[in-house]
Amino acid sequence: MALKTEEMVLNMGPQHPSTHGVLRLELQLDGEIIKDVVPHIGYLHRCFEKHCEAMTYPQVIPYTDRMDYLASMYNEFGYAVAMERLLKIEVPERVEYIRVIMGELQRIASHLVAIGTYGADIGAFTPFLFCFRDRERILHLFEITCGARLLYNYIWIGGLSHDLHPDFIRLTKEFIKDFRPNVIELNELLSYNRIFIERTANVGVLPLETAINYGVSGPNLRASGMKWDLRKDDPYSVYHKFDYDIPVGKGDKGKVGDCWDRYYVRVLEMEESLKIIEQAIEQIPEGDIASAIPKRIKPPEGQIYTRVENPRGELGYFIISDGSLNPARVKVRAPSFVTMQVFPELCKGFMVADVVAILGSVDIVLGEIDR
Amino acid sequence: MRDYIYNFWQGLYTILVGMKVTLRHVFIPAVTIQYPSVKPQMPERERNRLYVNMDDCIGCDQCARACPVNCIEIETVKSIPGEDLGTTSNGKKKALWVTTFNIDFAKCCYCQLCVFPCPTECIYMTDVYEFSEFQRESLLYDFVTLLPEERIQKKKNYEELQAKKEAEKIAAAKKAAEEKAAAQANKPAEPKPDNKEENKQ
Amino acid sequence: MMYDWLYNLTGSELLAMFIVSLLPLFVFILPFALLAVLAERKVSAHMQDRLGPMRTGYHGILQTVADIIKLLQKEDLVPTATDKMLFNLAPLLTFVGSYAAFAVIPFSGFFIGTKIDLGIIFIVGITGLVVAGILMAGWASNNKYSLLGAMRSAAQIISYEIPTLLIILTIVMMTGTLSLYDLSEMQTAYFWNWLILGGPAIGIQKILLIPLMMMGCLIIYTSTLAEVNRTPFDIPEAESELVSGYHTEYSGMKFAMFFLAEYANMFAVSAIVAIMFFGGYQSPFGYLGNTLGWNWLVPIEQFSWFTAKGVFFVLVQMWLRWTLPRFRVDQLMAFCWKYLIPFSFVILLLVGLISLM
Amino acid sequence: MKTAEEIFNQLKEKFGSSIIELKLDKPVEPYLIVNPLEVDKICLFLKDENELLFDSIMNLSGVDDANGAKEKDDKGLETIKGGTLSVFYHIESTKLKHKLTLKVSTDREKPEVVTVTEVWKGADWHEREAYDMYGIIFLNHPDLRRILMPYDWEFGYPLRKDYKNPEFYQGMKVPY
Repeated sequence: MALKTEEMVLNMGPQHPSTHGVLRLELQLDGEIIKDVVPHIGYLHRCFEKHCEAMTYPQVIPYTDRMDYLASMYNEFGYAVAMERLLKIEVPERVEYIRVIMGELQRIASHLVAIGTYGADIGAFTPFLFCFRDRERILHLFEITCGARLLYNYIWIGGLSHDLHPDFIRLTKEFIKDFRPNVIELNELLSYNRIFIERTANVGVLPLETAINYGVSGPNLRASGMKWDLRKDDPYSVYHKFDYDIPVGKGDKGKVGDCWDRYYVRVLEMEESLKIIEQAIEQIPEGDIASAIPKRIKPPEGQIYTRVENPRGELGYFIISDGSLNPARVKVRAPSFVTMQVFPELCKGFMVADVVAILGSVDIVLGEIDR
Repeated sequence: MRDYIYNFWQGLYTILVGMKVTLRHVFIPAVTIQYPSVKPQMPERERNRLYVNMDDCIGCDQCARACPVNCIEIETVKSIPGEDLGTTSNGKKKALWVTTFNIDFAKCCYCQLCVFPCPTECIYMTDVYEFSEFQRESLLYDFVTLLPEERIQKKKNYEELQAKKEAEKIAAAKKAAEEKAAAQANKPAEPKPDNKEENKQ
Repeated sequence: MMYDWLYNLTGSELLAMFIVSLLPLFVFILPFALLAVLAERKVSAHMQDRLGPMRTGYHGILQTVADIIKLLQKEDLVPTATDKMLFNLAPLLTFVGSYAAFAVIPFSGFFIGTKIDLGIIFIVGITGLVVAGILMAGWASNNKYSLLGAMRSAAQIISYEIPTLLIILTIVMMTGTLSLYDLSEMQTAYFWNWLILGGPAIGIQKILLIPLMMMGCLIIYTSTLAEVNRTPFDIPEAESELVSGYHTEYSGMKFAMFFLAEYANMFAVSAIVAIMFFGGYQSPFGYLGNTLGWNWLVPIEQFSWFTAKGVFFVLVQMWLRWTLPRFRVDQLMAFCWKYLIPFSFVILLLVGLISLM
Repeated sequence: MKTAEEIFNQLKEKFGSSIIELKLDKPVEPYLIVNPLEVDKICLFLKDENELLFDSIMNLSGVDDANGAKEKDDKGLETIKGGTLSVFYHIESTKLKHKLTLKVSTDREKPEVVTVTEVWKGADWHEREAYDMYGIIFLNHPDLRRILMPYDWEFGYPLRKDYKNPEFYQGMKVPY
């Protein structure tokens, strides 16, 4: 007589310590093995797109910060690039360089959060605090320049709100000098730790075809073995002036595209961003940062879709203007929204403890999913 | 068999390496500060609470228009010609009484968009960040320097002025109408010359 | 020993036994638990470049007192849908299970609860009670997460008893005694007589035994670590998945019971490792008391040496906790059955051969 | 690497009537207007054709063109009758590195578009969001239900220009 085991439905979230925000995962469990995952989102929906239709173009920037609150500098960067292409404004060289430096610093800060919380999800609590200690120095750099630590409203359409702080360059050099040994130390503590590898290798494997079909982008796509980075494949700003390479998942601890690859691609990417910042600091030209900011922004009727390489993936802005002061429609293609779509695909057949590991490795932010 | 031993050895080795790292951190001084006794040092471009220097404010409503969350509420009253409202720090003559200037800090998102358009730079951000309250209403700051009675008084003066102007206008209109009527009455007597003079007056 | 001395002093057997059984609790366990909670927070803080509690007393000394008072005045709520009797019994069982082990641990030559000959077997049997307590807590709180947590911890503790027993078997085979008191007495006079360095064996046997003994100490340390649900094996109360496992529904004094039981168990486990491999209360370099001739000083020295070793091992446990990530349940089982148990069998075999030589 | 005109002509031969026109005048990018009920066949062709290889969908967004007649009923509630709701598809080919924008407009009263989830799995949640925000029904979509708003939100579709917030939702006051 076959033993009748009925499936147990386990609700993870929305108040769960490891769901990186307000997300409810409905797990159909057969014992410990996961049959299916149904994500429920919308708890953090603040109708960003409805707000934009009531704001003038410059007033939208504080709203873009609040979407992906861990990488708000890059959200503004994406919006500014989209608007400048729509208005066909030429931005002075110095502004482009400062934006690249700020963008790459924000990428390191966002990756530090991703790596830190991933360690904490797997159970190692110390790397979490090391990552946040280093991130604190980046936030201090942002604070002395534009006054805010998390939501900056710093990159405007056509320029910047403040120029660099006098000792910004010195402090950034110090940060880079101190940060490199910390990354090596973090690797010793977490990346090569046998238990960490045991928990993450061959878990949540994302094959390349499904990744492309779902439109996954950013570190998650690169971990699956595809060399696709918008800074090189769909260039914007002055990224073409620097030489840096794109780390790709090689599957040296397990299959290509497993959790360990997604984690390790982010660690390598931090090193690449450091290289970009160093070169940008050397070549930064002088110049005025607010010369190209138009007094009143009234773009011609039309629509544009631009995308930038946000730390979490491809952040796309689709802006439709009807010739008035307010945008007719601003649609944001959020990378975490697309990654969350592929998440059930990754979890099938793994255990409850792995759901936490996979969720940590895809590094989603709920502000961006729910907008 | 070979990778069995390798796994065991690699596990042991990486655990010892990890422990070496944490042990070294025991002797590295802590980076945290004890907040209430040691206050963090704020950079000078810090963006926390707004402050409005009222005697420079000319009531131009630029900041209220720039604010994305509409948390600044301004009402102004025109001054009576005789009154002297003083001049702003950079010498501009003030013409409006600002009777209400509220900023609702519960709604403010500290984005600093209001600071840039202000012509007299009277609104700027200070580095005060400890201003939490128990009720949400008490976060509604009123910056006007006039006493409540003075505000009502200013409004009343302005209404009286309006009323007076109204009265004069009506009187003038009535007077003009009477003259015209009078002009018509004696027009049939001498048609041409009078009209021109009247028009001139 | 202590019991006879008290018996002569008070004249009544009952009173002496009562004092001897209460002594470890009030003199040692409670102060140790208070200190261990504070030490855990300070050690973890300094390992992570922060300062830990600094506000209560100088450098946070009174932090645990504050915790205890907080837990005391907290409402001790019992959720309605729980199985009341089991719910209340569970914390008692876990506490009794971990505290009873102290009856046979020889703190020093003079003070030992009861000098029974089956010391080790008694300890292993009593810590089995803790499993029953955890299962009861998991089942009684009638909540999916606690049930999962209890199931996991029961499987974990039972499967990690086997390597512990195997290593205890090798020690017993080598030394021929089960009583902890005799075991400590045997490893007397200077540290090269400690069991980790081959113990009372001589010559070539000692040399051959050293690597095996070190491996055995490593295995028993990791497996007792799993029995206490600490560090890489703390899956039952894995915050990230099971929201602190079986004691999710507990609050107030019951939670304090679980907390106290965990720390008492931690010391019991490190005491066992210290006794079996590091010479219990024997001092590595002989006694000051003997050289100076004050015989009453020797037990005090022995007591201090014993606590020093115990506290050192507890610190190592804390050190491990803040370095390593957590195992998954099936990896934990695989580690135990595929790595620890085969190794302990090999050691049992080799030690047997060597001691026959 | 093919430009929008070449793709337009190629599609025109293949599908004839269902490709309506190619808009070049509007600033920045040209886009292709397509018949809403033929979208999935066109997209399947775009994906499998070996010179086109559009293998990933970047973005799918619903838009309220608000070009209908504006009527004001008695309480001053402004509703738009007639006009169109449209859906923009931004697709790209990672192998041949070219991009294309498709536009599909449907009637506002009965907005129906065929789903493209079979072609690109990535479009699934985007379509659910377009339905949730605009009420565009995607025919034979695997599970078309609201995604961001509460599942039982029956006060209309929030991102439409004539959307009014309800006073109470399940006893809770909605406007702040």
